[in-house]
Parts: sequence; C-alpha cells; structure tokens
Amino acid sequence: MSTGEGGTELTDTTQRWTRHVVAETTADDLGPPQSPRQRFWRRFRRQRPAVLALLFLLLLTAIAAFAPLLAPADPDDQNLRNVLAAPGADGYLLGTDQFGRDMLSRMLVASRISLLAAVEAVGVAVVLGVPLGLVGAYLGGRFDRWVVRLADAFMSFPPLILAVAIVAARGPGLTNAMFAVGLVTAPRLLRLVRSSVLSVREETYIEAARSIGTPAGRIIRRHVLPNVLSPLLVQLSLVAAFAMLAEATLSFLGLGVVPPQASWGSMLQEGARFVSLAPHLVVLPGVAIALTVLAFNVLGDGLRDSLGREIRSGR
Amino acid sequence: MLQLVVRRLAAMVPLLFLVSLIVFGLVLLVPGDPAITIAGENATQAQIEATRERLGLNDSLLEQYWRWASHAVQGDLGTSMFSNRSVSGAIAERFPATVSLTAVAIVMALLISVPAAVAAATSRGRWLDRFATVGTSVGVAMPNFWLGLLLATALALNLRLLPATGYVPLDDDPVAWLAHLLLPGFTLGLAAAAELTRQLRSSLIDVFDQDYLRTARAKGLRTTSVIAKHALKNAATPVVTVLGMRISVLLGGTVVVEQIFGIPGLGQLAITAVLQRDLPMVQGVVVVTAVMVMLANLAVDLSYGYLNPKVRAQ
Amino acid sequence: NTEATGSASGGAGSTFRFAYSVGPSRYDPHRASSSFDNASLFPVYDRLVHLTTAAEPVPGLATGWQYTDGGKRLVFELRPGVRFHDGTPFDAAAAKANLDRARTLQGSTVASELKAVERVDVLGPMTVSLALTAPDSSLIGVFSDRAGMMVSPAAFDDPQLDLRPVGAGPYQIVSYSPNDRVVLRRFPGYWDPAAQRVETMAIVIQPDTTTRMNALRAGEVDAALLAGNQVAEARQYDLGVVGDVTLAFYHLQLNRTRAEFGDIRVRRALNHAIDRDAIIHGVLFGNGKPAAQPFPPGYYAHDPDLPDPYSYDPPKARQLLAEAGLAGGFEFEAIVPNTDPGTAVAVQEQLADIGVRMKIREVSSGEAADLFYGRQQGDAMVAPWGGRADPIQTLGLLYTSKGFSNPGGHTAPELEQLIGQARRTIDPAARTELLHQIDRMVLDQALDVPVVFADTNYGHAARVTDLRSWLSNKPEFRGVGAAGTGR
Amino acid sequence: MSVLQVSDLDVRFATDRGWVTVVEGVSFAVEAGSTLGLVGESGSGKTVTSLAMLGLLPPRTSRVPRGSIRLDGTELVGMPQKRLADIRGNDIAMIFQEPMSSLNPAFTIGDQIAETVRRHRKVSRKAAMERAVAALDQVGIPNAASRARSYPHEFSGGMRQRAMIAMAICCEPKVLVADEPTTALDVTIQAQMLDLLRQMRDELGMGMVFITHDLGVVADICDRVVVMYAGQVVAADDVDHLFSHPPHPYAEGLLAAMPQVGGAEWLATIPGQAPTPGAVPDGCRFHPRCPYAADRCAAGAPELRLFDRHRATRCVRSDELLLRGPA
Amino acid sequence: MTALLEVEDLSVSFPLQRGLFRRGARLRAVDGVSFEVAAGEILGLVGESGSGKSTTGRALMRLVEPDSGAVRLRGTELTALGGRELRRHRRHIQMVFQDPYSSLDPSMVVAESVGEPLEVHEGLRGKVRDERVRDLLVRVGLSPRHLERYPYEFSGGQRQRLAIARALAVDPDVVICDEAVSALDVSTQNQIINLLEELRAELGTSYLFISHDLSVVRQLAQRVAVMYLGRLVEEGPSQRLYAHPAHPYTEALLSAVPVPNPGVQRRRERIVLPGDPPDPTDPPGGCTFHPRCPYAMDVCRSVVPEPTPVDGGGTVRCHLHTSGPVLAGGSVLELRAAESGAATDTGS
Ligand SMILES: Nc1ncnc2c1ncn2[C@@H]1O[C@H](COP(=O)(O)OP(=O)(O)OP(=O)(O)O)[C@@H](O)[C@H]1O
Ligand SMILES: Nc1ncnc2c1ncn2[C@@H]1O[C@H](COP(=O)(O)OP(=O)(O)OP(=O)(O)O)[C@@H](O)[C@H]1O
Ligand SMILES: [Mg+2]
Ligand SMILES: [Mg+2]
Repeated sequence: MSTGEGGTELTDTTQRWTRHVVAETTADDLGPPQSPRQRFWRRFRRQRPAVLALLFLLLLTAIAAFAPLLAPADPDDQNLRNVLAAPGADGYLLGTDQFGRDMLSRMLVASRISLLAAVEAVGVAVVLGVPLGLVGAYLGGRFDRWVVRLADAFMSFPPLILAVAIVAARGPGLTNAMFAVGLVTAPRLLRLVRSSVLSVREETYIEAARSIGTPAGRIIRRHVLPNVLSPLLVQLSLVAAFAMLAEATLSFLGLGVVPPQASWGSMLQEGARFVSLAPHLVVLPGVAIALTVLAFNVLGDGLRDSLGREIRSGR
Repeated sequence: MLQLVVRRLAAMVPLLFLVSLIVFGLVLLVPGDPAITIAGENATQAQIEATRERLGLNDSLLEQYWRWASHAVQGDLGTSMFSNRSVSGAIAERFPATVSLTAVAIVMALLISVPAAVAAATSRGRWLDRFATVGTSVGVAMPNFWLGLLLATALALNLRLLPATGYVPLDDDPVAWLAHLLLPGFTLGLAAAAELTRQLRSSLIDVFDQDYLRTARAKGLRTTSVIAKHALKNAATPVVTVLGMRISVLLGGTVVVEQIFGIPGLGQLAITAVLQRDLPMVQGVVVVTAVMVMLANLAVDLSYGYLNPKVRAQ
Repeated sequence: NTEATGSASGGAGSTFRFAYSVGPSRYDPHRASSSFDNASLFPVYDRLVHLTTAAEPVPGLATGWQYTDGGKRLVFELRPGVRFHDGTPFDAAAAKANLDRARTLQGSTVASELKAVERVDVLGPMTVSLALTAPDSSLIGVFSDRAGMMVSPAAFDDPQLDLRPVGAGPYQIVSYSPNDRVVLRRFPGYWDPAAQRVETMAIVIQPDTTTRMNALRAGEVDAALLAGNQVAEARQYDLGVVGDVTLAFYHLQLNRTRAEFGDIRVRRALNHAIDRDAIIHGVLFGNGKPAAQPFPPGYYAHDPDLPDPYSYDPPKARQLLAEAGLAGGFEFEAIVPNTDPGTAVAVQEQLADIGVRMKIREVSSGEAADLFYGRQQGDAMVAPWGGRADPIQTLGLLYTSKGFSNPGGHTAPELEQLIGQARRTIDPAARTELLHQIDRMVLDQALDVPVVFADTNYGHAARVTDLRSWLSNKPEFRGVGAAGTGR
Repeated sequence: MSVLQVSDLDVRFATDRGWVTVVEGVSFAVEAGSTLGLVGESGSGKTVTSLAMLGLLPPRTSRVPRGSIRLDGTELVGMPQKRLADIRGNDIAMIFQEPMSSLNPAFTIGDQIAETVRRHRKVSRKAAMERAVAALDQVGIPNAASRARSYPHEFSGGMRQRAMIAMAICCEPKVLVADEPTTALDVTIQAQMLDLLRQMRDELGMGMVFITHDLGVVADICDRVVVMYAGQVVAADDVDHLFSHPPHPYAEGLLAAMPQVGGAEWLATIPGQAPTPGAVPDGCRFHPRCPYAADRCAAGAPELRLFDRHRATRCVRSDELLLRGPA
Repeated sequence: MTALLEVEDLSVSFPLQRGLFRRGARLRAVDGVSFEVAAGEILGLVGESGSGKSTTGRALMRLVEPDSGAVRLRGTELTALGGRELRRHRRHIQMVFQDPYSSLDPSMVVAESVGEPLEVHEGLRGKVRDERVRDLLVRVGLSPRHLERYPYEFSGGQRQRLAIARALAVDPDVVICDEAVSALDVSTQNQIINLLEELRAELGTSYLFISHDLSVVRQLAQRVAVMYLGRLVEEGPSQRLYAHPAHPYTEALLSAVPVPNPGVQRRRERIVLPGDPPDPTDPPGGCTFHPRCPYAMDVCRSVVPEPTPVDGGGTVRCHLHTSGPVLAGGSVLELRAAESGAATDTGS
C-alpha cells in the first residue's frame, strides 16, 4: 500500500486505523457457492403449498403419460345398458357416464387432452408473445409501437368472446380452440414480457453492459432474457391455468374437443345434462379442473415468491 | 382532466381501426359459405347464388370491409344473415342485460374482495389470511360455469331462494332485476372477487410498508382511519388496473353465465350467432364488446387521476 | 302418454309460457328457413291445411280441397269470415296473393316446394285454384307447413314483418325479441275459439336443455321441451310429461358415392351393426323407438307389416363386410352437429365393434347441412332428419338422384320411378300403398342407416292441460289450457 | 429535567432464525430544548430505537421484553396502542428520512397536516386547516394558504421535508424524533433544514432526538451524542467532548473516517463489517474490528460505564486508552 | 499534462412529453459543458441533485446522445462514431455506477460479469478469461476464489469493487465513476476511495469522479468542476477551488457542508441559500443561479455569464468577475470579508 507520502502527514489516529487490518470476507466465508437455481430450490422447498402443487402436477403429467396403461378399462367402451352408474357400483370405482363408459378410465385419459390443451395454448402464446415482446421492448421504435398497438387491439376483445368467434370461424376442435386461447393470451404475455423488459432495461446492469460495448443482441440474450425469465415463468403457470379453464369453457359451449376424445371440460359439458341424475359426471371433472388450475396458480405464486428479486442487502 | 379524456379518446382511434380490421378478418377465417345456410334447407343452387349476390359476398374484400366499416362508424353494424334484423338493434336490445350482469358482478366482486383483502392484509400470516389466500386460489380455479350449475341447482332449484333463469329489466322491477342477477352475478364475479382480493391484499401489504403509512401512524391516527383513508386509496391503483383487465374477462364470461341462467344478453347472442353462423352478428357483438372494454379502460385510466393526483397533473 | 288432458278455464289473465330450444329464424313464414320455426309461427299464422297430432291433413283455413284435371289442378274452398290481425279480410284474393308471394318472393325458402304450381287463379270469393305443371300429391302436406301460412297482404311489404308478424292465427304478437322471447295475446276474432284457451302465451327461447329444465322446475315457465334424460327427472319433481315419437329420426346418413358405401353389403352390415335398443335405453333413456323405415310407426307412410330385416347382429355385419372384401374394416368421416352428438358417439362405438372406424367431425348445427349436402364434404352424417310435412318430400330429398339431401345422388332407378309415381298419385289410399312399397325398397337397398325415432318430450306444470305431442315434431299449442297464472 | 428518558431498552424481532435481539440495553435521556444525536453505522439500531419511542414497532413481529421509555414521566412501554396513539403526534412526533415517500401522495399537504390537528385537538375542520396553514407558514413555506392545497408531488424535496416538520410540530410536541431528516437532501437544502429544526426546537422548547450518519451534522446541531454499535449504546457524551476525546474506540474510528479539511490523501477506514443481529461476536461486540483490542475484550461483555450523568462508554480499556478526535 | 479527454460545449436535452399540445419542449439537462481530463488525472464533478452530472457522464459514454458538442478521447472524436466503431472505442472509456446493488446482473456469476468486457472486446472465453478475471479480483482487493459467486453474495463495498474490476478489465484510458461511493457507509466509502487512488497511481488511469459530496471529491480529485442546473459554473484545481471559491454557488456549497468539528462548525459563518434549485424544465434566464444568489445584480438576470479565468487556475462563469464589484478572478470570499466588515447581515 502506498501511504500518503506525497501528501500531508497522516495523523496518529488515521495511521492507527489504516494500519489495522482485518481479514476481508473471502470466498470461503461465504459458504459453498449457490447458483440461482440452487437458491431457488432452497426457497421453493420451503413453500409447502407450492411443492404440493408441483408434485400434483408432476403426478398428473405422469398419469397423463401413462393413462392408457393405468386405465382399468377401455375408456371408449360403452355399456349402454349400464349408464350413469354411481361411483362404486358394479365395480366401477368412479361409476359410469351417460354411455356406460368407465368414468375412472375416462378421467385418466381426459387428463391427457386437458394438459395437452394447456400446453398447446401456452405454446402458441409463447411463440407469438415472447419474441415480439422481448425484442420490441428492448429496441423500441416504430416496430414496437405497432406491436403494442396490435396487442392492445387484441386485448380489447373479451378473451372468451374472441375465442368463441375464432372457433366459430375456424370450426370447433381442440386445435382451433387452443389456437384461439393462445391467440387471446399472447398479447397479455407480450405485455408482461414487455413490461419486465422495460423495467430490466432500466436496470443499471444493462446500462453497464451497454457501456462496456456489448452488442444489443448479446445484451438481450445474456442480460435481458435471463432476468425476465422468472416473471415469465410465473406468468406461464398462470397462462396454463387460464388455458385449462378456457378449454373447459369452450368445450362446455360445445366448441372444444371432438368426441370420442374427451377432456375434462368436454366431460363436464356432456355431464352437465345429467347433473341431477348423476352428479358425479359433473363433480369429478369439475374437481379435477379446479384442482389442476389451483395447482398451476399455487405453483405460480410459489415461483413468484421463490424467484423474487434479491432483497437489497449485502448478505 | 378534460385534456386527458380527449387524449385518451384520440388514442382509441387507431386502436378501433385495428379492432375493426381484426373483426373483419374473422370473415376470412370462415371456411364455409354462409349463403348456403341462409338460403335455407331446400335451397337450389340458383337461390344460393342469388343470396350471395344479395349479401354482397361476391364483392372484393376491400369493398366489403369499406362497406362494413363505414356503416359501423355510423352505428350500423349490418343486418343479421339469419334473422334479417339490424345487428345494432339486436345488440342494443341485449345490451342492458349484459351491462347489468357485469355491473352486478363487479359490485359483488368489490363487496367481497375489499373486506376480505383488508382482513387478510391486516392479519397477515395468521389463519384468517391463510383462509383468505386459500379461498381466493379456489375462487380463481373454479370454472365459473361449473359453479353456476351447482349454485343454480342448490340455491334456485332446491332451496328456491332465488330465480333460476331469466332477466327482468331494471325499470320494470328493480327488486326482481336484482333477484335475477344475484346468482349469475355471483357466479360471474367470484373469480374476479378472488383475483381482486389477491391483488388488493398484496397491494395493501405493499402500502402498509410505505413510509407514509408510518407517518400516518406517527401522527397518532387510529388504525381504522389509517387503513380506510390512507391505505385503501393508495392500494386502489393496482386494484383498479386489475379490475380494468378483469372487465374484459367478465364480459367474456357472460357467454357462459348467460347461457346457464337464461339471460338474454350479448353473450347468449354471441353464442346463438356462432351456432347459426350469423357472421354480421358475431362481428357486431365482438366489436361492441371490444368498445365496451376500451371504454372501461378509459374509465380506469381516468380513475387513476382521482386515486393518484400525480397522474392528474400530467 | 301422448296427451295431457283435463279442462281449464281460459279466463282473462291465464298465461302459458313455453320454453323452446330455438327461436324463429325470421317471422316471415315464406322466408323462414328452419323447421324449428314453426312452433313460433303457428300461433301467429294460420294456414290452409292443418295436421292432426298424427300428422294427417285436416281442414284449416281451407275448409276443403280437391284435385281435378287428373291431378293437374288443385282447388281450395276457403273458410269464410276470417280476418287477419290487422283487420284485413281473408279471401281468395288474399290467398292468391300469399301463394304467389310464396312462389316468387326473392329469398323465398318455400318456392322449391311449390315448383309444381304454375299459376294461381281466383275462382270465386272463397275459392282458389292452383294450376299445376304435373300432379303433385305432396302439396296438401306442403300447405300444412310454412308454404301454406297466410300473411296479411297489407303487411307484405312491411320491412318490420320479421319482428311484427301479422297473420290470421289464434294469437297476435305483443312483443318479440329474437332469440329471447315471443309474447302473444289472444286474437279476439279467431274462427276457432277452442284453440285459444289461454289469454297470453309466451315462447321463451333457452338453447340449453338444463337451463330449460331449471326454468321449468323453478316455475319460470309452464312447459318446456325436454331431453330424453330429463323425463324421469321431470316426473320426479311432479311435473307432467307428454311425449311420443315424431317424424324426426336419427340416422347415419351415407353419401353412397363415397367411402365403401356404394356396396350394398357394406350398407347392410352397418345396419346390422347398430344396437338400436341399446341406444334407446342408454342414450334416450327409453324415450324412443328403433328406426328401420324412414317413417315412424303410427304415421300413414309407415308400413306396419314390413318386418325389420336388420336385427342387431354384429357377426352377420362382420360377415357381410368380409364378403365385401373389407374384413379389416374401413374408416370414414362423419359430420356431426355439435348440439347433440350422443347418438353419434354411440354409433361410433358400435361400428368400432365390427372394425369400422367412424371419425367424428363436429360442426355447428347450422353448418352441418351446408357441409354435407351443399359442399358434399364428409362421407356420412349422423344427425336427426327433421321430417317433412309430406312423406313424398322426405323421400324425394333423401333418396332421389336430384334430392338436395342426397349428396352424391346415388339412387335406384326403380325407386326413383316409384317416388315419382307416388307424387302423381292423388288418391290417398293408393298413395299410401305406393309409399309402403317405397319403404320396402329403401329398406331392401339399405339406402340409409336409420337409428332411432327419438321421442319429443314436453314437460309441463300440473296446471297446464291439453298440451299434446305432435307427430310432425312441430308443436302447436291449439287448445292448451293453463289454470291460474303461474308464478 | 429530562423530557424523555429511555432506560435499558431491549427490542427483539421475529426473523427466520427465531427471535433476535436487535437493540439491547439502550439508555439515554433527552432534555427539553436540546438535541441528542444518535449516530452509528447502518443497521446499528437507530431507527428501531426511535420507532420504539413512538410505539411504532410492528406489533406481531417485534417485542420489547425489557426497559422503559418515559415521556415527561409517563411510561410508554406496555401502554395500550389506543393510548399510545393519543400521545403520538401530540406529545411526541417524528420525521423521517425520505420526504418523498413519507407524505401520502393521494392527499393534499394541508389535508394531511389538518388531519393531525383534528386527531388531537377538538377543533372544526376549518380551524384545523387554519392551523395547518399557520404551521406551513411557520416552517417557511411561502404562500402557505395556497400551497396547503398542493399535493406532495408538487413540492420539491426541501419543501416536503418542511411540510413534514410542519406536520410534526403542529400539535407542539414535547419531543421531536428526527430520523436522518437531511440524508436525502442536497447540502444546501440540508443547511436550511438544520437551521429550521434548530429554530423550531428553540421556539417550542422541544427535546429533539436527531439520528444521522453524518458527524458534520452532529457537530452542527447536537448538544449531546449517543453512539450505537450493533444494537448497543457504546458511547455517550456531549458533543464537544466526544469530538475531542472520543470515549470509545468505535467513536474514534467514526471520527477518523470523516474526510478532514486539508486531510490526508489516505483515508481512515474501520476495517471489516458490522455484525448482523443474531450473529454478534462474544465479548465486546466491536473487538474484532478494534485496533485496540486486547484479549480480555473477547472475554466478557462489557457494561456501559457511566462517568457522569452525560458521559458513558462500553469499553473496558477506556481508562488506559488515550483516544483522540479531530477537534 | 496534455488532455486525454476533451469535452467541448456538450449539450444534452430530453424531450418533455406533457399534454397534447405542448409537445416539443425539451429539458436541457446539460448545457454547453466543456472540460478536459489529463492522463492520470482525477477530475471531480460536483453539483446538487439534478444538476446534470450523470447526464454528462452518460453523454461521454454515448449512453445518451448529445445534442451538440464534441467529446474527444486521445483526439478521436467519439461523438462522430457509430455502431460497431463506437462499440470498439467503448473499451477506452468505462464506467462505474452509483448503485452497487443493481449494476451487476443478478443472474451472472462474477466470472461472467467481470469478464464480459474481455469476451466482447478481446474474445476471451473459458479458462483464459477466468484467469484474467482472477487477476482483476486480486487487483481490487477481492479473493480470486470469488469467481463462481453471484452478486447477491457480496456486500455493497465488495460489489463496488467488482464493478471497478469490470471497468478496468480492458485497460481503459478513462473511468467515469458516477456517485460510485454515495450508497456506501463512510468507512466503506473510504475503502473504495483508497482503492481508486491506489489504482490511479498504479495504472495511470484517468477518472471523472462524479459526486454530490464535496468532501469526498476533495479527497480524490486534483481538479474539480462544479455544475449547477446543467451548466458548469466553476472549474479549477481542487486546492484553489476549496480554499478560494470564485463562484457564489461554490462558496455556498462549501459553506453548507457541515464541518465535523463542533467548535468550528458552530463558530463558522454559513451561507444558507434561500429557496430550492429551480425547475430544470423552466430555468431562469441569464445566470441560472441568480434567484438564489446573495450577490445577484441586474445583469445576472438577463445575460448568461461567459467563462473567465480565475487566479490560481481554472475558470468561473459569474458576472461578479466582469462587472459589478469586479472580482476579476479572485475568490468570492473576499467579497464576503469586505461586506461583513460593513454590515454583518448576509448569512441566513
Ligand atoms: N421489522 C424488522 N424485522 C426484523 N429485523 C429488523 C426489522 N427492522 C429492523 N431490523 C433489523 O434491526 C437492525 C437495526 O435496524 P435499524 O433500521 O434500526 O438500523 P439503523 O441504525 O436505523 O440503520 P440505517 O442507518 O441504515 O437507517 C438491522 O439489522 C435490521 O436488519
Ligand atoms: N432519461 C431522462 N429523461 C428525461 N429527463 C432526464 C433523464 N435523465 C435525466 N433527466 C433530467 O435531467 C436532469 C439532470 O439529471 P442528472 O441525472 O444528470 O442529474 P445528476 O446531477 O446526476 O443528479 P443526481 O445527483 O440526482 O444523480 C434532471 O432534471 C433529470 O430529471
Ligand atoms: Mg435507520
Ligand atoms: Mg446522478
């Protein structure tokens, strides 16, 4: 250390304080390194509802994947002479539906479509919403303005009404329905990505990157994207929840999946006509939808809380 | 303030143009030929062709758009392909029911969410809060048509507490109006109530951490007035934003709720029109609901001015 | 269970509210396009010919009719003293004006039914005569439907006709909001007061069956169209139910020029593969009858002596397929309207049993006919055939080479010739005999795969009397009574 | 006679790691008409102590297990919130660091001041507003009557802080607690604010607790100083004596780190970092960073030793050390 | 000393969007600022909040586009460069920001953050890069084993060291420190200041040290420039400027900083400037300081003062030096001394 030889003489006190050296924190004092992912897990694990939700969704995915193996009967096999059997009757654990099909098997197989619907809608929304939002918001300019206007225009439509209209135009069916749901969700996602990007763009570390001379493309990839990922993830979980509900609603209106394919929504729709004769036809898929949507929401909350920005404190 | 309104309205113009393009674009998505449907069950090829001609379906797209848009601007949304009535007239007729339903839903959502959020936020982390959190999650997750079915069965049919179907105009009989809208309003509003509760709770908690709330307490104000005056007004801004976004979801939800409760509103009109492939009607409903959403957003924007004087200044 | 009987006073203030699934497409009968419209049209518009509940023609605004000229002229005697709701008298001139309007109006949906009419002549104040290009026995039936409805000539050019219809029916319009409700009031000068036992009537439109049931249960309507599964439920809540088969039947309608349907063995196999009783039991909750012929039992066009050759017999079906070289089955696409896919789903599963894979393409109900008939898409369609006022119409549309509802135009020459002959045969007994022959031939050729005649059921509150089931499937509320005013 | 007497105050907070003592054994007294400075590094417990004096600690996550706070003879610890609320803003008032965020953006300045008056004085709405305008005038806001109708965002930082002061003095409290009231302000505005606070203190004869990081400000406005470290009072002294003869090594370190007029090129620093609550070292909490530390410093926790009514230290070696301040 | 960085007549403005009909108005954040930084020199830039210090710094980096003026680094006109060229030149001029908590990307480990300039400018990757980053860490007083750590694991002072390491990674000629120590505790502040001084001595890097804290600037800077409302009001060697301020604003600013010595501070005569800094969107005419200036004259209200040389080095923009009492390069303190002799009421 070069002392102030050239300058004024140090006072005694100053000398005493400057010469006293205490070991600075070193890497070893910090404990083992933790990547954001590890930290995220550590925090996430503490959120019991979110963990439960995640487990539920994983289980559901597994069920959906292996539904044909798990189903005790052929889900399409009708027994028109034993329709609307109550749960437990005649060896049907969850009863039968209006065609005498095994409800358990159908619930299992329907989980596939329901999840697939959510995945499709989320996929469409992501493809349409994320790149435009990311690049538009970072670069700004006329392109961005028109993207935003278009998104606003789409957002002016009540999502369900627009979806119904699109399905009306394209015809019912899962793909059309989920395309519609994705399309109505995309602007919302785009908005979210944009606002995250806009706030990340104002962060000093972006300015720092620019000051270094980092090209815009690299800034978007290396700095912006990773930092908008967490709000995006949270939002995706909510979009999935919305898509599930939207699929159910469209199916309920007869605009969703086509028989004999079944989703919980379409089961609910078909069952609704038998609500007083066989409540289980309505209760089972309804509960399944509600639980899954709930799980997505709770997971989203958990993600939000675990991914939350660092509290501004040293350590 | 006036300037703000003018500016907002001006900003709506390009938006309306895009909206009209999208709505018109819906026609392009249609695979079928509406003329066949309209010409009737026993129509001949010539009749179908005549129908096409009559409906102007043989003109160029640009011409068709221009015809549609220029009329739409004057409040004429065309004629129903199916029933030959004016789309604007049909919508005007359905409008009050849907607005009533949405309004009742919003009011119910607020009546539920404000006390619930205040209770949850003030008892943060305790059982009341947990209860509210779980409640809101469930509320958001519940498919509203499902809820509607269950409610209609339980409250209207079994207990006979409220009417199960139908709508009575407000000026005919305000009590019956409300009675008919309570169940569907609740069905429609529950998800909104849940989401508003969530949002209000978290923004209240944010506000509780604000310095000015500490100031209010440091002045010796009682907790009730700290919450009712200082916290709620400030916490309202994000809530109003959510409410604004919710309005479009609510309007969409009428599609199902009106169906279940037999309310002759825009949602039902939309569904019927869709099933009848009555495109002018579909277009009309979509445009009108989009304009309603825009106006709702305008109202939301203006309310920011009240809630946050800073906005008013700009 | 065909009739709710009893007597009720039709005093002032008595009301009858009926919940139906769809509203009229429009209130101009000559432009209205759907057979569901009739329920709403009937109270307002009277028509030349009425139908009995068994769908047999009886006098209406025409007190009698007669074919002359070897069937090339049809003469109607009109009912005297009838007035339209606007006071315009109904006479031969008015009838001619209406008939001409129906034939020539731009956008007329009934003109094709009146193709045979060449000219309408007024023979006397109460007599009109129709000059025909060829004998057409279906006209009587046709005039019992929208083509025979009389609109007040004063209202012909009223642009508001679709909202404020003016007819000569037992009820006149009070208010109409499309797809919501029609409110009607008793028309004082109606010629048949027995048809007007309630003071006011409302037709409430509720597309959703559960909602209709809820409205009925909650007392918000007095009667409602029910789905089969709701019959038991309605009884459970002490509601009356009337219901019976109608002309409507579900069929797996084939485009016989597509897929493997040109082969009669395949068509027979399909017929053998359908377990009609199971469908009636499971899908219709017992409320229906198996269909083999295109007309229901109890209708004069139905041949009661004709045995059903297509018993449920999957092995036979498989064998027939094998004979046709299709032991491995085949696949086809069926268009299905999304309003009520239940039968289609059951059919799909039963066909799967014999290795035939039916892919369902669900479309909105408005689109189904357009796609299958108009643009000839899809190999088949599973949908209800709505029935027509005259059996010849049904046969002509479904089974002749030019029939609009026979995509592909496949037919059998003898069959076509027989249908033509029946059309020209005026004598009812001879005509019925020909119709029976046609039934036999349709069955033998397995031109169609009829599935079931589903009952049409109406639930009603106890205070409602004389609500009847109509074989035509177009409910009329003539003579319906309602004690008190309901809730 | 002290208008405010804090003795042996502990404050604990509920954290992830259980209840943690954040303030421990804090004692000091404030005389009417004089200013007590509270200094210490970030996180040393200054704000917590001041919040405790107003009963503003978060109710469920904090606890005052020990100690007493007497305001003009009235014990505040353990007083029910309802009665505390009557005292807050009336007998003891507080102003905060961020004038930006301490005022409610949704209400006018006048409204917010008048609200305080109405809460504690039985006066009409109109009279309260008049009092508010008078208070704004008193703190040097020009055109007070019309400015009272402004919203906080229409005020500059300095004016906001003036408004905060007006709000604090409008009921003529006996004690004013100022938590870093000038840290967020520019130096020229800070100078205005210090003059104003001094003036108000003298006019109203208030006792003032002034919390700051800036020893320059301490030198300017304080009569006596209490130095806090890691939740404890480590030194107390009157201001002149503290600057010339710091009673505790930490106080000396703080003083040495101040940039001096014509000072050296090389700046003194206090090495290491302050401990976080719940992880304080054994013995003297400062000893790991202290250049004077001896073995016994690590042994037992030192007591706060009083030299006289005003002077105290928590250093076991204070007698043997000759500590020097800049003054 | 030859000038390494020359700034000439730099002006930056931001668009103000207010109301539907008042578009086009602009806020002049920086207005005709000129100064030079010599090699190995630290120039302090001080001024109150909103005076345009940060904007000046950002304009030098071309993080905001200047309206006019020139910035020359070793004679290269930076303001004329574009795109790729500009990015290449950015390595010569680097920046350290105020907030240590947000200037490091929370999703990147130290090796990536600090190594980013190396990747961008020298294409270094992997082990080679890490090696260089290790050296840098050691140079700024951190453990070389911190490589795989995330920013949140560090204290504020340590993060600021990381930011400095990043700025130094590609051996820049000039480092702009924008309030680089303002967010830190005094003691930590001192550590960073010591570090910067050390690095300057070692590497000969020049610094533009932006701060609102006069005492901090005095510690570090050889020369100091004072900004008020977007304009440079005074500039000169720090010895001279602190001892003999030539501008009334500099005088007031110095006087407002409390001296950490109760005896001195209490006795000291202080100038408390009345009022607030003016609204930058609507600056007063003439000398922008005149509404608060204790010596304001008529000319100050209308005429913008030109730079005048000051005795002992530097320039000042004040009419007192050209008209009125004519200080002509002397210190304003003289004026006060003269005045307090006559009437003793100039203070608060
Ligand atoms: N609500 C709380 N819950 C838990 N810990 C808290 C809470 N409030 C403060 N603390 C802790 O108490 C300690 C003292 O905080 P305090 O705010 O009093 O410090 P300070 O001296 O005012 O610091 P500064 O100068 O930064 O304002 C800190 O370590 C802080 O983390
Ligand atoms: N991006 C921007 N858009 C509009 N105005 C801006 C922008 N950046 C700065 N300003 C304005 O320019 C003026 C100068 O700001 P600048 O940040 O340069 O001041 P500063 O001296 O750095 O202040 P501080 O000490 O608060 O950091 C201020 O009035 C500020 O409001
Ligand atoms: Mg503090
Ligand atoms: Mg700045």
